[in-house]
This record gives sequence, C-alpha cells and structure tokens, in this order.
Amino acid sequence: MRLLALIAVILTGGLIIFQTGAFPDFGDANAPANTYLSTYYLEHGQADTHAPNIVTSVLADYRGYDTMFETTVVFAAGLACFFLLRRKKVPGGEPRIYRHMPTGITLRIADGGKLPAEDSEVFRRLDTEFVPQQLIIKNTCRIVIPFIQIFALYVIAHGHYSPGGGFQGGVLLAASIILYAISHDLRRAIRRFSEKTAALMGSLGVLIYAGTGALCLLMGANFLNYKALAPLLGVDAVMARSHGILIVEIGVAFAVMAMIIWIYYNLSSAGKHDEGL
Amino acid sequence: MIPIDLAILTLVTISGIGALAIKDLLGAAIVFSAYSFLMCLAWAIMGAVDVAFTEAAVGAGVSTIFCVAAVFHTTRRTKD
Amino acid sequence: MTDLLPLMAAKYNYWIYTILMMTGLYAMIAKNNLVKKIIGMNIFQTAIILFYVSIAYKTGGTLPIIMEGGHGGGHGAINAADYINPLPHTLMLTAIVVSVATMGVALALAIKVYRQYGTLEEDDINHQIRTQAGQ
Amino acid sequence: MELLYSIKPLAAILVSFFVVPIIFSSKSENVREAWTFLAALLKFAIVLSMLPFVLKGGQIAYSLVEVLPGVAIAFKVDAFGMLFALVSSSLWIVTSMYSIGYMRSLKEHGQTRYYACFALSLSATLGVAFAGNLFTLYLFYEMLSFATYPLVTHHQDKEARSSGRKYLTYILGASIGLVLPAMLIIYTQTGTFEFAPQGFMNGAFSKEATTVLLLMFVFGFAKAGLMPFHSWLPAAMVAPTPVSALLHAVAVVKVGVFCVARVITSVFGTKMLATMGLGTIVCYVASFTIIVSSFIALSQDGLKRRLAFSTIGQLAYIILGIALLSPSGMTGGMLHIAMHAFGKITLFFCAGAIFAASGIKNISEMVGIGRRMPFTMTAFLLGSLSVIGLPPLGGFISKWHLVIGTIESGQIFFLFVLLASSLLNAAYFLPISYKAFFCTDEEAMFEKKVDEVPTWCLVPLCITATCSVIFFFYPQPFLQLAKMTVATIIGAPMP
Amino acid sequence: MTHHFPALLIIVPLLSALIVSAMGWINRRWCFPLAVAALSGALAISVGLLTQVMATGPIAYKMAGWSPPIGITYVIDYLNAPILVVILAVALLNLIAAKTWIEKDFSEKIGAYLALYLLFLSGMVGIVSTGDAFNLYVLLEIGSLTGYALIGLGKERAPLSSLNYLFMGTIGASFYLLGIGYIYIATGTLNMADIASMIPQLAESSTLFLALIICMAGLFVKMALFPMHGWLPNAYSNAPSASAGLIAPLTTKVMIYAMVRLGLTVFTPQFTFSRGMLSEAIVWVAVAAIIAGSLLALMQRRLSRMLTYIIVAEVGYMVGGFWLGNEAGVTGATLHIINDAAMTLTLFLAVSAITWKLGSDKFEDLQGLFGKMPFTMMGFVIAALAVIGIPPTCGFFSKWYLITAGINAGQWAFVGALLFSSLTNAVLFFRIFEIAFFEPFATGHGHHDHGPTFSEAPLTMVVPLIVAAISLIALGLYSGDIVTKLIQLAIPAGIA
Repeated sequence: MRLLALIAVILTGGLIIFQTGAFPDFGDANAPANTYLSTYYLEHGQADTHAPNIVTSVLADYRGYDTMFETTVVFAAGLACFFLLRRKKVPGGEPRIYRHMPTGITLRIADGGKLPAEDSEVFRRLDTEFVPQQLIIKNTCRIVIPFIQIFALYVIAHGHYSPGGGFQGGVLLAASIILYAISHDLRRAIRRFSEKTAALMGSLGVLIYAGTGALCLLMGANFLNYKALAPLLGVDAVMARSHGILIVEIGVAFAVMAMIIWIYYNLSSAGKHDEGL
Repeated sequence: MIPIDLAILTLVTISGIGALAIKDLLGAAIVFSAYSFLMCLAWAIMGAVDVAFTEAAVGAGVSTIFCVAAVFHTTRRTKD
Repeated sequence: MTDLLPLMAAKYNYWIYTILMMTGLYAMIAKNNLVKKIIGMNIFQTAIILFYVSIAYKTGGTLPIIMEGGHGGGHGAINAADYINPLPHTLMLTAIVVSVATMGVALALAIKVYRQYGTLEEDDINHQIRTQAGQ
Repeated sequence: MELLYSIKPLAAILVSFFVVPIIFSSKSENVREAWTFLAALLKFAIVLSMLPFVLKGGQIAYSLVEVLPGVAIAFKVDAFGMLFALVSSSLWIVTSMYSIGYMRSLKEHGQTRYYACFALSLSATLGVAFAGNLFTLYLFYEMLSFATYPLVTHHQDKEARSSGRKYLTYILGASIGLVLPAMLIIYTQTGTFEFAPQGFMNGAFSKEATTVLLLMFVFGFAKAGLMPFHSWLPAAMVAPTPVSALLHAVAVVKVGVFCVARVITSVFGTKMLATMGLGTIVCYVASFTIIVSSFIALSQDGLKRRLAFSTIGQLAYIILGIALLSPSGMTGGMLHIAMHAFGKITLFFCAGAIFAASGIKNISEMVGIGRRMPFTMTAFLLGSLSVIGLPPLGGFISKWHLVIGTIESGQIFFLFVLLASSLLNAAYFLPISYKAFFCTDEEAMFEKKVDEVPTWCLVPLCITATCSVIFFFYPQPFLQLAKMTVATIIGAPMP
Repeated sequence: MTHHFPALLIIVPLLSALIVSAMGWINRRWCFPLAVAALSGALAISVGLLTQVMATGPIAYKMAGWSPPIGITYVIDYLNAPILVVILAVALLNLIAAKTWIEKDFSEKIGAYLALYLLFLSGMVGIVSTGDAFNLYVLLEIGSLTGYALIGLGKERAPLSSLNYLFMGTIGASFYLLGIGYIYIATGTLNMADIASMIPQLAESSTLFLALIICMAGLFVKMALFPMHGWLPNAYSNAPSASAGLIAPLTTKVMIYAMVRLGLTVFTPQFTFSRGMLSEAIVWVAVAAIIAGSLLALMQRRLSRMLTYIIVAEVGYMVGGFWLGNEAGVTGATLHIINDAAMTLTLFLAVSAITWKLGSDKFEDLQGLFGKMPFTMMGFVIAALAVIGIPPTCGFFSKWYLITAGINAGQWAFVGALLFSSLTNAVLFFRIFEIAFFEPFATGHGHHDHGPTFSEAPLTMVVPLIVAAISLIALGLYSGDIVTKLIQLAIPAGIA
C-alpha cells in the first residue's frame, strides 16, 4: 500500500513538475493571471470601495459572496465540532478534585458524591492532572490579553488600510480568550464566555453578514450590493460600500471569534467542557 | 547568493517533512507550527501580507492549539 | 548548468509546491496515524495556497495596498503592474479558513474515533473492527 | 380507414387499475368481490362499446405523454388488439366468478392481495392489447410480469418461492436481456416505435441483423413459451388454479404470443420477412416446440402439468401460424388465440374443480371420476376436443385455417407437424375423459354419487365449454377481426 | 422580488440555518417547524425559478451588483433549474420523514443538527447554481464539512467512516481547487462563462488540459468513482438514518452535476472531448465502476450497504454516459442525476422506515415485511423497479438514453455493463422481495390470514416515502418533457 502510494504520488508529482515548464515564469507581470482580471481590481478598487487595501475590497465587496460562505464554513465547523463532540452527561464520570480555598486542602470527590456549587468561592475545582501554581504565566497573560484584544479591534477596524480585517481580528480575539483558558482554566473561561454566548454570537456574526446582504436586497439592489445602504447610512455610494465592508467585517469577526473559541472548548475538553489543556 | 525566499521555501519543505516524520504527535504538532510560521514568512516575502497574517494567526496559532488539544485528549504515541 | 539556474529561479516555487503537495498527499494515503494524516492534509492544503500565492507574485511589484491618490482620485494614475495581484490572495484567505475549519472537524472526529477504539493507529482500528465482525 | 381519438382504450385499461385501492380498502369479502365483478363487467362493456366501430374498419387511438423523443405512451385499438381484448376481458368475468368459488372453498389466505393483483394483471393485459407502439407494448408487458408474480407465488411456501424465482428469471431475464437491447438497436437506427401495418424497419438492417433481432424478440417474449424458454410455465403451476387459468388462457402466455405476433406483423412487416425468408426459421422453432412439448405432455401424470405442456404446444401453433406469413395461416394463428383460450380455460377450470372437490391432482387417480362429477368431466371432454381441433368445436376453425395456411405457403412439412401434433393431443387428452367415464366398477376409484363443486365453480366452466361449442357455429366476431387484421397486413381490401 | 430569486434560493436556507441554530439555545420546539418552513419556501422559489427559466430562458444574477467577470454571478439555466427543484424536494421530503429520527437521536442538539442540515443544503444549492468556478469550491467545502458532521454522529463505525470521508473529500476538493488555479493561471479569470469564451484560443494549452484532468480527478474522488469509492459505502451505511436520506441522494449527484457543468459550460464540449484517449479511458473506468459496484452489492448482507454499492454503480452510469461525449450520453447522464436522486431518496426513506420499525436492516431480519409494512414496501418496490429500470418508472428512461449513447458511440462494453447491472439489480432486489414476501414460510394450503400483523412506520415517514415513490413514476412519464424542454436546450452546440 505504501509503495503503491509512493509510486502514485511520485508519478503525479512528476507530471505536475513537468507541466510547470508550460507555466509563465515566477513573478512574471505579464502572465494572463496578472493582466486580465486583477488589473481591474487594482485600478478601480479604491475608487469603487474607498479601501486602499485591494485585498479587503475584493474580499468583502467584489467577491463578498465568497467571503460570506467563508464565514459560514467557520460557523459550520463550530457547529460540527459541537455536534460531534459535546456530551452533556458523561457516563461513569471521573472523580473530581476540589481545593478548599481557606485551608488549601484538596478533596477528591468520587463519582456520585455530593459536589459543591458550581460558582462556590470556598471550593475551587482543580484539573485532575496536577498543575502547579503558575503565577507568572497567569499574571503575564492577564496583562497581555487586553492588549491583544485592542490590537484585534484595530485589525478589524483598520482592514481597509492595512493587512488584516474581520477574519484575522476575530482569530486574535479568539486567541485572547484561548490564552485565558490555557493560562487559567477552561471552566473560568467558559464562565466569562459561555458556550451559549459563543453559539449565539456565531449565529449573530453570520447573520450580520447575510443580513446586510439581505438588507440590500430589501432596498431594491442586488444581494450584498452595499451601494443600496447609502440612504440608510447617509453617505454617498462609494462610502456606503466602504461602510458596508466594515459592517460585514465586524460580522466576520464576531462569527470567527465565537466559533474558534467554541471549537477550542470542545476539542480541548473532548466535549465535556470541564477540563481544558 | 541564494535568494531569501528560496531559502525559506527549502526550510518549509524540511519542516513539513519533519512534521510528518517525527514519532511523537506533540512534537509533530509543534514542528507543524514551525512549518506554518515559515510558510507565512514565505508568503509575506511574496507580498501576500493578508494571507501571511492569516496564516500566522490561524496556521501557526489556532491550528497548533487545536492539534495540541486533540493530542492531549488522545495519545502522543504513534507508530509512524 | 547555465540553463538550469534561471529555470530553477523561475520555477522553484512551483517545484516546492509540488513537493509539498505530494508529501502531504503521501502522508494522507500512507500514514497510519490519524493525526499524522490530518497534518498531512494541512500540508497538502497549504501547498496549494503556496501555488496560488506564487501565481500572484510580480517581480518588482509591491503590496496590493494603493498608496497614492485619495477618495475618488487615483483613477488612471494607478499602474496595475506595480502591484501584486490581489485576487489570488483573496481566494487564499478563504482557502486558509476552509483548511482550519476542516482541521477542526477532522480533529473532532479523531477524538471520537479514539474514544471508540482507544487508538489512533489505523491498522489497530481495522484489526479491532475485523475481530468484532468475526465474533 | 377511419381514425377516432377517444379516451376509451385508456379507460378500459384503467378500470381495473383503479379498482385495486378499492379492493385493498374493502372491509368485507363480499364488497371486495362485488367491486371485482363491477370492474370486470365495466371493462367488458367498454371493450364491447368499441367493437362496432372497429368492425366497421375504424381504429381508436389515444396518446398520453411523450416519454422519449418521438415515442409516446400511445394506445391504438385495431382489429387484432380488439380480438385479444375481447377474449381477455370476457374471460376475466368468468374467471372472477370461478375464483370466488375456488378460493372460498379452499379457504386460501391473502385473498385481498389475490384479487388486487388479478385486477392489475388485467390492466396490463389490455394495455398490451391496445398498445400503439412497441414501447407501450413493452411497458405493459413488464407490468404484467410483476403483477402476476404475487399470484404465481400465492402460497408463499418454499415451492412457490423457487417457482416464482424461475418465473421471474425467465420472463425478466429474457425481456431485459433480449427484448430491451433489440428495441434499443431498432430505435437507434429507425428513431421510432410506431406500429405500422407493414412494419417500420424499412430495410434499416441487413438480413443477418434482422435475423438476430427477430430471434431476440421471439425468444425474448418468454411468456410465449417457445422452447427453450418454456420451463417457467410448468413451474408456475404451483399457483392456485384460477391463476393458472388466467396465466394460460387470458393473460400471460397469450400476451407473449400476442407480442410476438405484433412484432412480426407491425415491426418487421410480413413482406420484409417473406422476402428475406425469415418466417421459416421461426416456423421451425415453433414446430420443434410443438412436437417436443406434445411428447413431454404424454408423459406427465399431474393434470395441471400435462395441461401446461399442452399450452406450450398450442402457443407454438399460434406463432407457427403467424410466421407462415400466409393469409390463412395468420388468420388461423390469431383465431387460435381466442379458440385456445376458451378451450384451455375450460380444462383448467375442470382441473381446479376436481382438486377443489376431491383434492386430486394426478391423472392416474382420476379413473371413474366422471361418475362423481359428470358436468365437470363433460366440460373437460368438450374443452379437450376443442384443443385437439375436432368439430364441432371452436378449435377446429382455427386449426382448419392453420392447415390451409401451410398449404397456401407451400410448406407441406408444417402440415405434417400440425397433423402429427393433433394426433398427439388426442393421445394425451382423450384417455383422461375415457377413463373418467368408461371404466369397470372395479377400476373406478369413485362412487356413483354425484358430488359436484360449488355452483360458483361449476357455472363458469359450463359457460366456457358452451362457448367453445358456439364458436364452431358462429365464430364471429373473432373470425372477422382476424380476417380484417390480415387484410390490413397484406393490404387487401376489407372482407 | 422575482428577479432576486437566485439569491433568495441560497439566502433562505442560510438565514434559517442561523436562526435555527440560535433557536436551539432558546426554544428547541421552534427548530423543526422553522426548518420545514424554510425548505418549503426554498422549494417554492426553485419552482418559481424553473418556470421563469422555461418561460424566458436562463437567468443571470449578479451578486453584489458587480457584473461578470469582476463579481460573482449566479446562473440559473436549463441544466440546473430542474436539478435545484429536485435537490430541495429531496431535502424537504427527507426532513419530514426524518422527524421522528431527529427527535429520537438528536433531541438535545436538534438546533445544531437542523442548522447543519440547512447549511448542507445551501451548499448543495449553491454548487448547482453558481456561475463562478472558485465560488463552487467554497460551497463544495460547506457541503462537505456539514456532511462530515451529519454522518459522524451515526452508528457503529460512523466516526471513522466520516473521518475517511473527510480525508478523501478534502483530497478531492483540494484537487479541484488546484485545477481552478491552473485555469486561472492560463486564463486569468474565474467566471465560468468567461473561461468558456477563452477556451477556443487556448485549445492547445497543455496547462488547461492538465487543469481539466486535475479538476475531474478531484470531482471523481468526491463522487466516489471506482476505484476511489472506498469511503462511500462505510460513510453512507453508518450515517444516522436522518442524514443518510439527505446525503446519499444528493452528494454524489451534485458532484456529477459539477462534472457536467465543468465539462459543458466551463471547458466547452469541444475542448473536453477533444482528447479521445482521455474520454475513452474514463468510460472504461466507468464500466469497471458499474461492474464492480454491482458485484460488490451482491456480496452485501445489509440493505443499506447494498444500496451504497448500487450508488457506486450508478455513479459509473453517469460518468460513463457523460464521457461518451454524444448527445444521448450527456442527456442520459443529466437525466439520471435527477432520476437517481429521486430513486436513492425513495430507497433510503424505505430503509429508514424499516430500520425504525425493526431496529436493523440485515437481510435476515426482513422476513414478512410485506405483511407488516405494506406501504413502506410498496414504495420500496417502486424504487427497486426504477433502479432495475422497468418502465414507466424514471430509471428506465435515463438508462435508455445511456444505452442509446453507448450504441451510438459503438462502446459496447458500456452497453453490456449497463445491461449487466440491470440484471444484477433485479437479482439484488428480488432476493430481498423473496425474503420479505415468503419468509417465514406459510405452512401449507387452506389457512386463513394469519400473517405478520400490520405495524407500519409513523405517518411522517410513510407519507414522504409514498410521495417520493409516486414522483418516480411521474418523473418517468414526464421524462420526455424534461428532456425536450430542459436538458436538450442545456446542451451546447458542438456535441455529436
């Protein structure tokens, strides 16, 4: 099997490498790919959408429809991970470990034992695998996380002018929460950003995107044609496109953030949502 | 003189094969993270800053975390 | 040798993408461990992204972020050959997102498989399935 | 020729189709059987109402949706189709009557399914009779195969399963494996399926190709039971007797020969076959079947099995008649569809009656049964005389035409085949009646007490026996319909 | 509003998926009615589109108002309008039939399940209606990703099967993406019509030819063409019953649609069929697929597994018919997309009803089923006849065109394979009928009805099944209209 695979792979690879001879050279500005369609975007992109970053304007406007489904892919992946992994009740649950905070005594409560309340301040739940106190990590993260989040917001908002946009910003926002979950523990992250929030926020994010498109439809223009939003936003058509891009980028950020966090919750706890990494 | 992008691409190949060759899944995940990061550098050099940014956040960041999370819940051992 | 070097410089990216793609493909077909397969899958996908990004590159071009001209201006003043082709970049943003989404789902399935069979090795799993069917 | 567009043919087909859900939803047995009767009578009435027009030389056409380019589900009632429709729809009435008596007296299970499938089969049969093109013909042919399967396997035991398997393998295998490819080849070459009095092939194929296609059709319509595609028929004898009667006299085998006849006359065209000399090949196949099946019939002890082999031979008569391609031969062949139907159904009714009354299936156990069941055995005698082809019974008329046909076409060999097989027929039928009536008291296995089957069974078999006699003296409208068909085919003026 | 129908067709399932997903966290009772309403709405829209197309010809819809090739265009033409209706009808019928299953299997996750269901559907609808080659890839991934999830929560080996499906699906989709890259490198555009307009100048381009091969290879993996079919039987037979009835009829068929679309509209028939070697090789692979699928189906002892191998054979039908490259072949392949979707749906609905009642679909458990579940079995019988190819069910007609195409092309192996598979299918299904009809054997003559007692599946399962079964006959009767009024208009000039 392996040999067969190797032979097949080498043959295919050889064919493809051989074919590269017919390609335009790397970096050739006169290749058909670089002269036909892209010229329009580069020459008209800024005038059409008032966004100097042409990638953003193509992403969110010219090919905004693709991006809507790109967001939907993330949303679908989040739903899929939840659907596949999430378990509400674990059959034959493992013992849980609690620390009595005033005394520092740790308790091991076997399956079926009486458990302290979820939000009890006296008893704090610990991960089953012992993790030593991580004072430095915790405090560093506590300091760094707000900056990550501010940077993420900047990335989202500044997507018109510089690399970045809703997707990257959303991932950064998610990363900040994930960092919190890793440096502290999963339960506390979930208490701050619950599963339900993630689910609803993900829906909301895609809904912002698709809803903006549908709103254009209601205004009489084609789907996702932000020009139609001009009367609502009180700006001219080009600025309306620019604002439209921002709105959908925010939607993307919402969806991506929520979904990546949700996927992380499910993957890191194998669907139990009690103990993370 | 070797152009820097060619050098990085060579490194990408090495780390890619390395990620598949290492007989420890956690190690593979980390090498894979390096692969992603090197790839993101290559793209940045080629002028694809948006793609590079995304790859840095997603490939080197989130993907690795997912991988580590999955390995954490399964096993590190592997036969190949 | 004189011919080879320019050819290498001109096509190096395409060769590397092919090698990476085939490495990933080989891993997906021949590797025994599911997580390794998933990593291979990701390498396979990033190789294709590399291919697209290579298409977009223009020697001497700069980032596709228009610097001159302001609102409504710059029409006709922009020389498209100066900027790297933005379209493949856009497409590849989508592809990256797809790859991470696929990876998430794949890992979720791998965890489920591990939960069921207690191993990630494909031959062990097949062995278990066969013995179950044999009983 | 007059052409009338009317929904009547479709209505005649659908009457029994629509009665199926009613049968399924009927609460009581009486209601169910009343509906069956109603449908049968209605169907017969619709067919009859079309008869005068057809007899005047008209045709009734109706076409449904177009399913393939140039091919619609179309119906056309011509003289030949009318002949067959008359036979099958009239016999459905008597068969229903007989079924009631038979099934009730044997307390069979699954009677609802039985009546429903029966009705469906009749729909398919009329569909075949009224088909306006080869596609429609094939459609209803296949529908009939499936509708009769639950009937053949009615008992749902192991024997029924293996017989059913055989039945479907032969019928379906032949139709998918032979008829369908033949149709496809014809369609790709001619682009049409529309029946025409002189065929629609018009020399699109070479002689070799035509031969192969012809044989594909002749054997592919395995319901016609030509050897070697015959062995499903004896196997299908596991079915309840009314089903066998239906299979042999009304629907299945007659549909088979009808299809073969249709294909020979309206697809290939008799003139083309005659010029290519292909009729003779079919004649030889049929002759072989006639002789061999008669010999096998001689050796059978099971009454139904003997009748089955007799049927195989008689079907080959019909095909022989058509394939002689001479006017009288074709008339005889077509007429034999009707005459054999009435004769053979009588025989099967009798066999069923004997089984229902005494539980006997084998001929060797029937010595002296005429004393106990005089009416049944008299009918049996009449039926067998008709099948043998002796006057004064209907079978004589058709055989007479067949014999004339062989002389007309100058193929004397087949004359001898016919005569020899008639002798064989007599040899395997007459001893039964003889033993039933004329035996010494010591030999007799039954007392002289008359103990007939229930009236529901007895009346139908008396009716059909009487019909066989009547048709000798008054073979209309069948004879006229057959003559009209032949006239259209050979292009002669109407009689 | 009617001229926005192409966009609404996608937006309605997409938006309702979001709302259903949110409803799963707020009030679960609303999820199911919402999903049904959304699908009914989308179905109505697709019917509206079909009539619009039939009245006025193809419709192009510019997403975001940018005209092609700058923006993404949706094109509804004679080819995809009927397929859209079929897809949505299949999804709606299956959703109604799956109600009891969903409530039983996924009561806690009903919101997520239905959202995935609707997303899957919007992916499928999108693939069929898009006029942009790259957009097709994104939608392909939506369809696949949700498909993995829908399968993954099934019985027994479902997670492993789903993971294998994911690997193969990703290989297929990635190859497709690569092929699009090759097209892009040669033409510089992604719009399907725009690519087609450039093909004549690039007829000799080897890059483009490789693009064709790579794209097709990717799609072949995704449609499970033999010998890349390994993932399909496991994935489909282990899928939850509620998902199997959705994914089995749609996924492979939509991929075949994509193949037809690429071959006809993107690469144009002149280019696609220009290399005789390629076409012939693919037809031979298809022949192998048909024979292998039929033989493997014979070896199965479980109803659903048997059906999955029949799907493998059916894929061979369509691929072979299309690559014969003549008019009858393309017509047959396209018609079979519609017919096979309906047939597979009916079969899987029947299996789902049987599994619901019996808890298993192994052959030996099917005894006496005709008595127990007459209506389910009636639907099953009609679908079986359609698969065998008995008129007037729809399966006959598409097979008719395919065989005609084989005869016209002189490709007798293909004709033989089709007939062989028809006969094998007959054997396959009659084996089941016999078990369900005869066993347990009756003890002899002269007994009253004492067969298995009537115990039919719930009405929500049986009614969609019967509707689907009747549609098989209706499709058959109207196949002449479908072909002359839609499919033949969709076939571009230049096909022999």
